[in-house]
Amino acid sequence: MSAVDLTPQPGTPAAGATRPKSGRGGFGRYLLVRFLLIFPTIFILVTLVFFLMRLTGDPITAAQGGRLGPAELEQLRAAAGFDRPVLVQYFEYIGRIFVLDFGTTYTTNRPVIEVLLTYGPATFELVFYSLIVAFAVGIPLGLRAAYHRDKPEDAVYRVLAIWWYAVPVFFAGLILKLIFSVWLKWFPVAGRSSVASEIQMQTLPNRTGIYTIDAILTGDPAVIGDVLSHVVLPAITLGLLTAGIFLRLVRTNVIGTLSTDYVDAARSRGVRESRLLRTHAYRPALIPIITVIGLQIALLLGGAVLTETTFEWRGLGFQLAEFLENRDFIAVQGIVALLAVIVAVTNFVVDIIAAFIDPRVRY
Amino acid sequence: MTATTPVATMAPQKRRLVDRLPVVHQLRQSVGLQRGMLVAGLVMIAVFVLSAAFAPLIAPFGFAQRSVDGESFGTQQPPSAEHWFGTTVGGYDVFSRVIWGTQTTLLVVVVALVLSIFIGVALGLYAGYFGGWLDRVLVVVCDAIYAFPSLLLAIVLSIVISGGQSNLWGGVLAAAASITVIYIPQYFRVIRAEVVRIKAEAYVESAKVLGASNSRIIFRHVFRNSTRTLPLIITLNSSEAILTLTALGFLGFGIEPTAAAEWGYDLSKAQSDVTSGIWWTAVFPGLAIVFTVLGITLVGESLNDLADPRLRGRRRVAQAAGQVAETSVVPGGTLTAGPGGIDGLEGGDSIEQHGIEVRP
Amino acid sequence: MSIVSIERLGVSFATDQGAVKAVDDVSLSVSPGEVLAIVGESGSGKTVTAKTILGLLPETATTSGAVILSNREGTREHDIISLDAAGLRAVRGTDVAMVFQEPSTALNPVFTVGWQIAEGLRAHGDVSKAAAREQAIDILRRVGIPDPEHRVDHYPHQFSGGQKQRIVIAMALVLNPGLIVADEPTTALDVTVQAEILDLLRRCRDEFGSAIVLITHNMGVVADLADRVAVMYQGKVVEEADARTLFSSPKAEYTKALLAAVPYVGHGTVHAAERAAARADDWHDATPVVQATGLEIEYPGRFGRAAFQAVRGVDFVIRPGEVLGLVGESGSGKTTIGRAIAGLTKATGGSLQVLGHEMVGIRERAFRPVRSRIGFVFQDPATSFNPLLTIAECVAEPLVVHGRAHDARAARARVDELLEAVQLPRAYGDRYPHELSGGQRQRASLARALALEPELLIADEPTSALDVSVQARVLELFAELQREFGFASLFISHDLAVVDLLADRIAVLYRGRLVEEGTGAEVLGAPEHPYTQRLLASLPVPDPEAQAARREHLRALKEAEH
Amino acid sequence: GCSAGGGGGDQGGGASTLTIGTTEQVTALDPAGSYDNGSFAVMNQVYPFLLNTPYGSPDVEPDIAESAEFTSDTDYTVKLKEGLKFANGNDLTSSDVKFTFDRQLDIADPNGPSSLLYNLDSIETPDDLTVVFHLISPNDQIFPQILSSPVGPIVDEEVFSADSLTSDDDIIEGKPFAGQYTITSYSFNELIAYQANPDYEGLLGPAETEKINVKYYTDASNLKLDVQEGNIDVANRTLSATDIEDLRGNDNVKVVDGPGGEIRYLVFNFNTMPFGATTAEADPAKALAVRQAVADLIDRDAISEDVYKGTFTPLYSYIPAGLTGATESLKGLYGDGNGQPDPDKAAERLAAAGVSTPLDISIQYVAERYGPSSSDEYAIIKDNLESSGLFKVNLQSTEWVQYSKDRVADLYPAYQLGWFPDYSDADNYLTPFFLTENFLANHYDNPEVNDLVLEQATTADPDARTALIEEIQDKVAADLSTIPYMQGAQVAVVGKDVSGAEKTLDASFKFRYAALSKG
Ligand SMILES: Nc1ncnc2c1ncn2[C@@H]1O[C@H](COP(=O)(O)OP(=O)(O)OP(=O)(O)O)[C@@H](O)[C@H]1O
Ligand SMILES: Nc1ncnc2c1ncn2[C@@H]1O[C@H](COP(=O)(O)OP(=O)(O)OP(=O)(O)O)[C@@H](O)[C@H]1O
Ligand SMILES: [Mg+2]
Ligand SMILES: [Mg+2]
Repeated sequence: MSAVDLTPQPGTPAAGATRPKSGRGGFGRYLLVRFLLIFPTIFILVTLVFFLMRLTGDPITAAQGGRLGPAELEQLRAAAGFDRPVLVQYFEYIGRIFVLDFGTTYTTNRPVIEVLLTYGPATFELVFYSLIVAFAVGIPLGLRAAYHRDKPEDAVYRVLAIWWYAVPVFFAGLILKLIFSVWLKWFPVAGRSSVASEIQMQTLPNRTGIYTIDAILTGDPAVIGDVLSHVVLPAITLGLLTAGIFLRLVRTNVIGTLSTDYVDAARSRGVRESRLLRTHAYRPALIPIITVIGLQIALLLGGAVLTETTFEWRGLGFQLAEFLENRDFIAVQGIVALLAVIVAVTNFVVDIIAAFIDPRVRY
Repeated sequence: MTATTPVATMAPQKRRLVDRLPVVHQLRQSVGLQRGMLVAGLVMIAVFVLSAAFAPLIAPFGFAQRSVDGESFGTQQPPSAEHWFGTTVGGYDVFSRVIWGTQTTLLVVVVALVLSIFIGVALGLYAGYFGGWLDRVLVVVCDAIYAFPSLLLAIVLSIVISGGQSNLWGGVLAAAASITVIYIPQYFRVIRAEVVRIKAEAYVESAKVLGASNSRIIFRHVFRNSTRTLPLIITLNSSEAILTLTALGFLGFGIEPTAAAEWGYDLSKAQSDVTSGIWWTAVFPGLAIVFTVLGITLVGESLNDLADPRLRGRRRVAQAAGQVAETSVVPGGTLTAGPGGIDGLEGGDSIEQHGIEVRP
Repeated sequence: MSIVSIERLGVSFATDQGAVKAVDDVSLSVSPGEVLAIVGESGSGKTVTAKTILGLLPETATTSGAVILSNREGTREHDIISLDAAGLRAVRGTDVAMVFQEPSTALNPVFTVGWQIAEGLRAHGDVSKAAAREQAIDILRRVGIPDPEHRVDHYPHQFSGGQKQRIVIAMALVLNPGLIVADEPTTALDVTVQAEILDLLRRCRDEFGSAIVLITHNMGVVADLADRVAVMYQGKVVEEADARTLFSSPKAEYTKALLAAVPYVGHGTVHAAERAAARADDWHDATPVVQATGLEIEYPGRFGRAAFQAVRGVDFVIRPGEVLGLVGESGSGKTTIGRAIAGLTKATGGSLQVLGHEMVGIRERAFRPVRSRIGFVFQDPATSFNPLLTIAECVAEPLVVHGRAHDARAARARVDELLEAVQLPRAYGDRYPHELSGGQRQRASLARALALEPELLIADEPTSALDVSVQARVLELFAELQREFGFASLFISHDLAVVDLLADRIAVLYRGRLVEEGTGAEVLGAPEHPYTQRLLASLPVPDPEAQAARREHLRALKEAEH
Repeated sequence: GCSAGGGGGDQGGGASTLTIGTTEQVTALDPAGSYDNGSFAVMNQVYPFLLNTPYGSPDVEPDIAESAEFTSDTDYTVKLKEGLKFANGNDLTSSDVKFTFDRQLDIADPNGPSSLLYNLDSIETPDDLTVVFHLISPNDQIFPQILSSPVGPIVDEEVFSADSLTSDDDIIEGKPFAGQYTITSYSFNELIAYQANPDYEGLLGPAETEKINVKYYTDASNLKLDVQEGNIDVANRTLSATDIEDLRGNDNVKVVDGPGGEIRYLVFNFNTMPFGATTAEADPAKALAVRQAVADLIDRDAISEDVYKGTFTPLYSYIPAGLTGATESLKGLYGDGNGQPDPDKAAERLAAAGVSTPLDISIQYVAERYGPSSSDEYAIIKDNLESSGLFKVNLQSTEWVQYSKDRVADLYPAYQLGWFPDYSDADNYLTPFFLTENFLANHYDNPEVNDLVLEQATTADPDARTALIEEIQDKVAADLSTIPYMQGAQVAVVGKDVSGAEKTLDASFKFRYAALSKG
């Protein structure tokens, strides 16, 4: 999870300081620079993780520490090459990264790429649906709160937003499960699909791992319904947390733009208040909002651990925690590298979206 | 009124004292609902801090106490006269642990904030002011850390820092330090951005023109002016620290229950209680978390709103004409302009005097 | 019949400091097709009065009195003050429209200008998209935007400042309202552009028949455009008169003072000649304090873009005790030169000698000792003071930095002297910058610049943020101090009249090049370069009759150019 | 109504399908690449074993073997049944058996169980049905047990790679199964669908239920809710004590208990414990008194009832009840002689040894490794020790990997460990612990015990061996290398209409899905 940044981070690309003001070519170049920045980001993260992980122990101790004596452990460690100097191991790893060989996990003996392909889609799907909830709830309520600022309605929304954010995810998830699964029996307790649907989807020749798509591929409405019903509670749990953040973000920024001269100018031309809010104030406010939302999405991808645990949603975050616990260096490094790519790419995409909203950048 | 009378020179200083106390000043400024929210938040924080300070007096039992006079409390006892909030699966008194939990939480928040502010601000000042390759490297590194899922970073760090140990200080330091590492980039970003902005301000340039040394410029001119956004971030990060601590507790990296009371730990231990109809072991620590985060966030949000003149609400003037003194005028041309006569008029940037400013 | 009539208007605001009364018992009226100018110093309530006409006051305002607004035909009347939201919306744009001061902030950056113009049309009736676009193109053409069919789809940032203001005016005109309220429509613009916008406004009245409420503090603009003038002071209208009458025989004390404070081009010539005469014979041979030869200054491009050359091959000298005035339009490189002399921006080519040091390629460390010999007065007095230090501490700063005093306390005696030298009571030293007025701050700024008794003072538009009357006081003070301390000075301004008052010689900068240099009499009396000529002609003089003549002259000049 | 959830139990063929939930995790399906309960649980269903434990007994008998016996001191000969086939149609011959164990030793994966083959020298296959294991040390009574342990699943040489681990996908594709079940659908740690293997003709008999689905959980409370709501039929390993207690009162489900092989014990480091060999005031007699005093004070009933609600039971010896040779050696020696704590006795002991009290002692436990209740467990132990006034306990918990490193680095004077057996024989609770070279590395060194442990492993006569095992327990109980105090029960929660769980919750500690049936 991350801080709720209501303030557009001045260091982020949308802030005027780092954004080229205008001029064709400048923007393309800027994007190129942003794109190239992905690589040092990955490199730094992987390096950081590499050394941090070596400080925390090794997978062999993690797995066998309760069964083997020190001598045997040492022997196994030597066999696995963990007794070599860390720098040697590091350069070896980096060397392999360069040829895009992310290695094989120690604990489950699966290629890291495969791990990413299995769990990435799960996280992606969860984040996707949560964002739908977050957007559907956060933005309209944020607009309403801005419009009714400092009225009781605004206060209600704001307290709600903070509340969503303050309740620990695992606790909120538990309560939702009790209400909607146990008492009302509307939704399943946890998991991504029922056993029957899972087995049916298993038979698909090329599974995507995104259950919604897989369910549609089976063409069985029961499976589709089943998969969707599994999405509801986790999406709401994670979605509301994010919605709280969006709500506050939209509110602050829209109130800001509502007091600008151009909104006053539009008002002086007789434009309706509701239209002022939805069009004249909202659109410009979107630029800083989008930037923070972009960061938020990136953080969601790696930060959904608690939701994933609570709802049996085996995604990257959960898996990463698991690998961490087992000190599976290779897997952790691989997943972190992927997350870094996702974060960097998201930021990159957000820049492009922001540019489309903000003509000052586009032209 | 002439400027040379003592009254005239005293007046601004008096206001200054109050102005300088960040929250008090904002409290005085606020009106209506905004004040209501700020006050509510402050009250909640006060309750939290007071509970922490007077935990030994408030809590009927120790946080690791399982029995009194050799008589065990019993586990998972429902709320009763002896145990207002019941007892936990470990046989502790829930009420006492909720109260003692404030101490742990406060400790973590304070340590985390102190560490991240010091380091983050120092780095931000340095990088923002001098720029250059170090700045670029720091920016990229901080962005990279930002991309790392913070909770997992906290886990790794808690392992590295305390060797996975969870006595009180080990646990507190691990949680705090891991939170620190996550927040340093944030403080860094914010301070750096402020510094970059302030560096271009005329008063810094004027100091440069005077030939002041870099360290003098940084400390005398840049530093204090670049900390305006801190109160807001501090509140945000306090909430985050609490939630991170909670999550660490949930994932098993919490603080050992006989070393300190910690809400997240209690809450995670109460998971299976809830599904078994034992609500009291989870609800109270859960509410304590929500209450505290709510309080801190309310204050943070209110400070944010109050700092921005556009977001700040003001008391309505009831009577339109007549009664109001004519303070509206700049006695422009005269050399002996009355004191305070032009407050807040020129340039529209009277926000300079407030604690923080956040431009949406 | 009047198109708007304001009766006993009072407006108060809720602020952090309590209630503030902005407008007190103001009554005014405007007839169809008339231009009413409202003048008065900053904060006197002009904008508030104007916004009341549109019912645009913020929620924190409370009003009393009445504002009766009629439509162009005079067929309906509304009291704006008591009108509900829907009613207000209906009259806004149709009966009255507004032109804002800063064209760049009055346009929504994320919508095309065509869309924004059409928005106003569509808010008041069923206009099809195509029809609205047609009308938008038409109005853009009529306010003089070239190639409107194409430009209608452009975004605000793709227009120049003057064009943006034309677009804002087009938006006001598109529904053909009976009244246009223009709040300082030209303050953000260069004089040359200002002249064009004033022309456009005049056409609005003549061709569209709109009445205009024009708010300004520039008496030249008033003289150029207004039929009638209302003078506001402290929230009240202190005088209302026909334009010519007002200029020829002002009645209110304040009006008189205001008119007297307005600088005229040519006033300084005599004074400069006196000073020149007083100089020693060998003065011309003294080593110049500043000497630029072929000076070039580049700003490095971002993200690998080409560097921007702000100053291209400029030559000038400033001799001891001499004031060089530097004028030119916005962005011509004036500030850049000033900063280069002070070592804030690197000079990248040619040569720049400052107090015997070559600035091209100089290192900060080598230059630092020289700094005590240079003073710098910044354009904006509000931002050039550290808001957390008292005035005394700020003024003591140079003394402390250069070891003349141990700390601010020790320097206090000298600070008090300095403050008194700039005619600020010493008690002001204990205040914080925001507790001073603009003029006071600018004086404190002077005191700080003079603290080390510099040989060279760079003043970058030191009065442009100030009101005319305050400006007059500061300029007077500057002149006095210059006489007393005898420093050489680079005085930067975009206002020819101001420079003329102070400078021994004037240099005109145009797009990074020095196009003309000479004494005030030479440059202003007989300008040679077409740009200087146009600049001079664009400057409206605060005298309606003279201004009418100058307007003709400017038109002739422009036609000659084409 | 809308509870499209979980189900499975009611879908897809009525009583012939059963859904099981578990929170265990699989690491790999390749027997050479995993050595953990979760993976072994799967292997037990699908791979054949030469020897296996029949329902209801801890002792091994031939499974897919016709016979298995020592043909000389160091030769253990196994004869396979005839006509064995893998589900993919490949023949299962002695060559597969040799391949299985050779590859274990060749690969020797750090995550694998190859260390269990410590006594295997080589394998000979005189014919298709005969396998001769040449052992290093003679008369190894443990070896038959080893063949039923995680290192024992027999794999198909045509599917598995000889020198590297085989991926799950290749295994699923290759169908090298010959246990009671085959896997028909596999998604890693989410769902495994089993289908009864009609060709299995081993010791355990055919499966009761045609199709079994196993759903993997990460969070025990979800498992609990699902079994309580009837979304799954069986919940096995590991529900929290609170959940189990709650479910005991639930009419929709039955809670089935069985003996468990899991034990919890407190280890003393003989070097660094108070008065240990490397401390400033080293004194073996005082150190022993300290250990004994601790043993006197631990209140096993309180832990069992308060913390585990009966899902763990008091353990008074090194070998858990249910295994051949288990005694209750500590019961008579410590406390009040009836398994209850006795502070006075502890005080006496310490006084007699001249230990001044209260004595500072540090105890470490590991946070999550042995379930979420460890902290409560140790809170009670701390309470027990401190309320006697004899000890001041500095209790700390440490994250597992660090813990594993620290404990063997002599950093912990006294610490918690748990043990889950590799095979259900008393030896597995003695050899690893009390030989001079043991995995605890706690510097316990009693040559007599060392010799006895080695001796029981090679004593062929069962009664003589049992006597030796009992003697070892008594001796160690006197030395107190460790203090065992808890024994886990196996608990499964099943739907009302599910039967068979009682049958498989036996001292083999293998949960066999084939025993379960519904309806
Ligand atoms: N929103 C507001 N809240 C509080 N006070 C305000 C507000 N708007 C204007 N005022 C006050 O009302 C008075 C008149 O302001 P107004 O903007 O009309 O001045 P002005 O004559 O237009 O000055 P300028 O020439 O600087 O634009 C000033 O004292 C100003 O501070
Ligand atoms: N830091 C900078 N980086 C790049 N370009 C700059 C920078 N500062 C100024 N410029 C450009 O250099 C040119 C000259 O700017 P300068 O500030 O000297 O103009 P000026 O004459 O002082 O204008 P004004 O009257 O508006 O103050 C302008 O085109 C400006 O955009
Ligand atoms: Mg104004
Ligand atoms: Mg300038």
